[in-house]
Amino acid sequence: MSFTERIRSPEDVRHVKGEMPINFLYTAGIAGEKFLREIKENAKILGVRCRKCDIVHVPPKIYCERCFERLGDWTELESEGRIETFTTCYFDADGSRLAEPEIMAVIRLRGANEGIIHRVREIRDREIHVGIEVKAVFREKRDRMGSVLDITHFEPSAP
Amino acid sequence: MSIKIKEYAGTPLREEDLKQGKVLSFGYWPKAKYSWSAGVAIGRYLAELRNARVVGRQCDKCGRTAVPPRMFCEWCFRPNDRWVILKDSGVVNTYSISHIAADATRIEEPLIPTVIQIDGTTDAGILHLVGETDPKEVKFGMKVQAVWKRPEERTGAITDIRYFRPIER
Amino acid sequence: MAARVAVIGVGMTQLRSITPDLSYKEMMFEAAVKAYNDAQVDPRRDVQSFVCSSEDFWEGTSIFDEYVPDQIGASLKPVCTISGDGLYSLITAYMQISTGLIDVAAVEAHSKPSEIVSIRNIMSLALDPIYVRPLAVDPYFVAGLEMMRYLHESGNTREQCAKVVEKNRMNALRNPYAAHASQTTAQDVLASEAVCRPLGKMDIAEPADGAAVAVLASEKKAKDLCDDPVWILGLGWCSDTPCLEAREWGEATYAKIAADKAFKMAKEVRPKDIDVLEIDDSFSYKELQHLEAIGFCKEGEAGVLTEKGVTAPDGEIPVNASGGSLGMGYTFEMAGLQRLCETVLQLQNRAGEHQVKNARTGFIQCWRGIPTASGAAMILTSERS
Amino acid sequence: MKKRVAVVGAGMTKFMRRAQETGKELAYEAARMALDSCGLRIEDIGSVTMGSAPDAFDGVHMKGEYLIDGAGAWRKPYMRNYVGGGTGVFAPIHGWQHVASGLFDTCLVVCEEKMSSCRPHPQAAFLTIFDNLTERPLGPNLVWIFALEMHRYMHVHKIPKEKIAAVSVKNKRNAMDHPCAQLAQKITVEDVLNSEVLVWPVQRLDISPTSDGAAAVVLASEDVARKITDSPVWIDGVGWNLDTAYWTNRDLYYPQYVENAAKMAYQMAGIKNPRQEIDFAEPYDPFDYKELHHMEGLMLCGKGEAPDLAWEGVTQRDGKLPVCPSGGLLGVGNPIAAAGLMKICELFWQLRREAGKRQVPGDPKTAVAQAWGDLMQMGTVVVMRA
Repeated sequence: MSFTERIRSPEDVRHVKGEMPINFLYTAGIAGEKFLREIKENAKILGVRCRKCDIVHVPPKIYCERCFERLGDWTELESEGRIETFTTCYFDADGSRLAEPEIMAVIRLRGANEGIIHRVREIRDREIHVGIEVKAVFREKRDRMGSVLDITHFEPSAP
Repeated sequence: MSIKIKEYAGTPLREEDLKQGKVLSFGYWPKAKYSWSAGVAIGRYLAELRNARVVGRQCDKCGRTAVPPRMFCEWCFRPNDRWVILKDSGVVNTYSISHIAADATRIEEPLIPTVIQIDGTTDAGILHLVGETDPKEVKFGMKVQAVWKRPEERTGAITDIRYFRPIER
Repeated sequence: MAARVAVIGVGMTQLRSITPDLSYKEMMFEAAVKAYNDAQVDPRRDVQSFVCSSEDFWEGTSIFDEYVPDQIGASLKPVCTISGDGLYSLITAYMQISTGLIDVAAVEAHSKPSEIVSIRNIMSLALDPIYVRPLAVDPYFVAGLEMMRYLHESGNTREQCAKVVEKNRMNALRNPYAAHASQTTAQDVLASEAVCRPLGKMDIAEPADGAAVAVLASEKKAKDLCDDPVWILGLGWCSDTPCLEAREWGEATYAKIAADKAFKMAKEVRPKDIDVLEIDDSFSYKELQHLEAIGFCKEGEAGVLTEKGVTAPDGEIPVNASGGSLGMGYTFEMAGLQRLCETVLQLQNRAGEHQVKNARTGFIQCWRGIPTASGAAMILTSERS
Repeated sequence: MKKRVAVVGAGMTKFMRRAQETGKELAYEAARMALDSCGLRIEDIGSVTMGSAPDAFDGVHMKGEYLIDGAGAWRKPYMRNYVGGGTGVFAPIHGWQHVASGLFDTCLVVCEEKMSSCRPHPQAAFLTIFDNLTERPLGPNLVWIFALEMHRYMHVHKIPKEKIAAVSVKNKRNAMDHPCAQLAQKITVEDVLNSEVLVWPVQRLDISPTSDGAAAVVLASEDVARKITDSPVWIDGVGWNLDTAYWTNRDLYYPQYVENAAKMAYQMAGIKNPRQEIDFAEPYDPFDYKELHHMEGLMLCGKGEAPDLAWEGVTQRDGKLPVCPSGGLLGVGNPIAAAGLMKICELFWQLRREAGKRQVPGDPKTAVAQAWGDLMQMGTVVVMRA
């Protein structure tokens, strides 16, 4: 084949373990800072409106990805919305089996044109379907860090 | 247009802004783990280091001996032809004196990273360290020889050579 | 468009679930030797530009483009890397030749996921670090969300998705390059372990190791060097939003736009003129979703077509006769170039046991995998009489 | 060539040690400014190419995909090109390929880097650029390879350190006129020679900083460019070249790959005698000696002659051959890919005589920008004309 000498014994196969030994510290950015601070301080979810495209982006951005105009028209959204799509996950990010499966969903908040990604709890697997209404459950103020995890999960809105 | 622009975007932060929480920040430790295959050429190279031997690969077309070895000659673009057992000595092609570690922190005892041209090759240098000498004494073209770990300490890695030491002044 | 561009040679290693005996350099060398031999070119003398494909975290090496030149004959030559699918690299080579600056170019892509110990963690590292990654969930959830919405909107079923797996794994039994051929039934797929419902384990294409190289040439050079050049008639590529929040989950808009551009560029070629398709099937539902997006059937029809055998190798629209990613193995950034190699063999009537009869014009499409909404498409033809 | 291609707009952010903006936001600011500078809307853009160096800086795998929306590539043809440190000058070459091929009338070229995300220090990411089996176990630092190259260069040509230090002094001073500069300062050769020794012969003031930042340019085909602006700046030559990965097998005293890339670009631009025909240059200067090394590779002087030119003031902004009038990476900052594209922006502004206080005197018509990357391996060269 392409070269003249190959490994012919499994004994001669050699592997070397290694890793990328780095870690990261991210900032939330200009829009993200304002968005997460509002969740932290007031348990409110902010979006930003693009008048040109007539859509409300959430999480907010300093620009509209569609028309690329700069945005600054911040708007407060309700913390309730519809499930756009969902999935039941059986593993964690390491590939280990979860004790209890976890439902992940895209939730389109009322007044927004985009859907935030979060967990859905307090619902049985067979009761969940596309289109049902859910609401955000926030952590207590003293526990909020300014993170998407300040929302612990979404759960079905009261009927 | 440079002269027409008054303000350029960008919000500089200080390390303290992050530490003191003036600006939100999010730490993350990725798990990025691998098990790399050494393959034919580097597999044999590492195995031979465990035997305290440096091996290269020779190309019959251009006559060049390559180390670290590869199964092809990149200049002729053909499979190269044979293993060559080389000496564990060479000359200093270029060197430096490092006061910092890989993560930019300062180290007490300076290291001497060096490109060592292995004896018996024309252009084949490897990256390693020079030791057992005052950094001030290192010279271009100086002859050096490998100082090996003890056999039971060797694992089949480039670090089986602890460093190279000067063999003449 | 004035001068055309052709593929004049391809080379691919056999795909395998592991390749412990070879380094990535040695695998790339093997693919390169095959491709240059196929094209009858000497890379040191004839090839003027090399375009490689890689993403650092798949390799475990930053600035991986450092390590590509030697084993493909590219040292001290114009070489660049595209952080993307091999098909993107092929398009870059196409553009280089179209400028008139380059006559012969080589394109490389490879895949060695067997070396990645923490593959889900690496996949997670591609998620938005502020809005998504903190949720710390299996990164395949992105495919689960998409599959759920796609089935909801299109009316296609899980059973039909499972049928795709059955077809492609069976197709692969006739492809000696394939790593994951098996006599799998749709029932086996439906019974496989749930990963991110509705996505089951066997809906996911298993990774494979391999390397591929293709040689491209300008019209004049192609005619000089090759008896049966495969001409690139049209191409397109597109990225939809990377933000999961802003995505239209049911639709593969990126594939639609890329295919539209490719057909527009190929002028008189229509979907009905296509004899073979190699389209992304890195998840079962993706083959159906992509087939609809690229305009070969209406939304919601791909499932039925699959059940009826229309997309089988002897059907009217043969899709992934090679076995695709589900049967051959998912090769990350090499996936598109793997499809290119397979299609070139088909169009040159060299595909052996899985040859589709009278294949003259082919369509290939790739997707960059989760969590992206990016992909490319290409139309190729042979003028062999 | 099918089509002549021009730069018609340019933009950049400040270069900063740490930016609050995300990588997407940095990319947006630069791209938005480039579009505004030539009065284009995003709908006028046919394709987008992104240049960005290792994912290990920003901390996002497949970061080209992550940056799509910030780069203005929503539902557009978009790719990420990547040749290590050479990326910033390769990105416009990739953009040139998009337009010169006839596939697109316009291409937006964006380069972004957010190095500050990498911890404990951006330097840590550089360990992972070394060969995983034969070099990484030795614990190499990025500065090692520069020190090894610099020392070899000094040894072969018998160059005294102070002549090299003159480059750092010049560039940091030039940067005082650059509004985006991160490390503009007035320093002396003695300051450089007395600065902390990191890896001999490399000292603190020989090095450019790590930075966050972005830059962008808009490219257009000839017919379209002439409609957009009266003063397009033409990309008349492009070249790129990659040497072997076995860097320890080479004599590091001379960048042959830069010479090869330069020859390719000069041939395309019809330049026979670069010393006569190039009015000013922006070679890649992540370290002071690199500027000299690259001037030689670009054939702007003979091998080993560049240090004397720096020492004698020939490369000052008002000298016979101005080099890095922007302030370069040493002065403006080094967000890897964005730093390379900053040099293209500088050529654009200088050749349009819009560089303000940085404007090189006379009537510059032809200039060259160059970047370098990988393991002392990659040369990328662009020749531009007014």
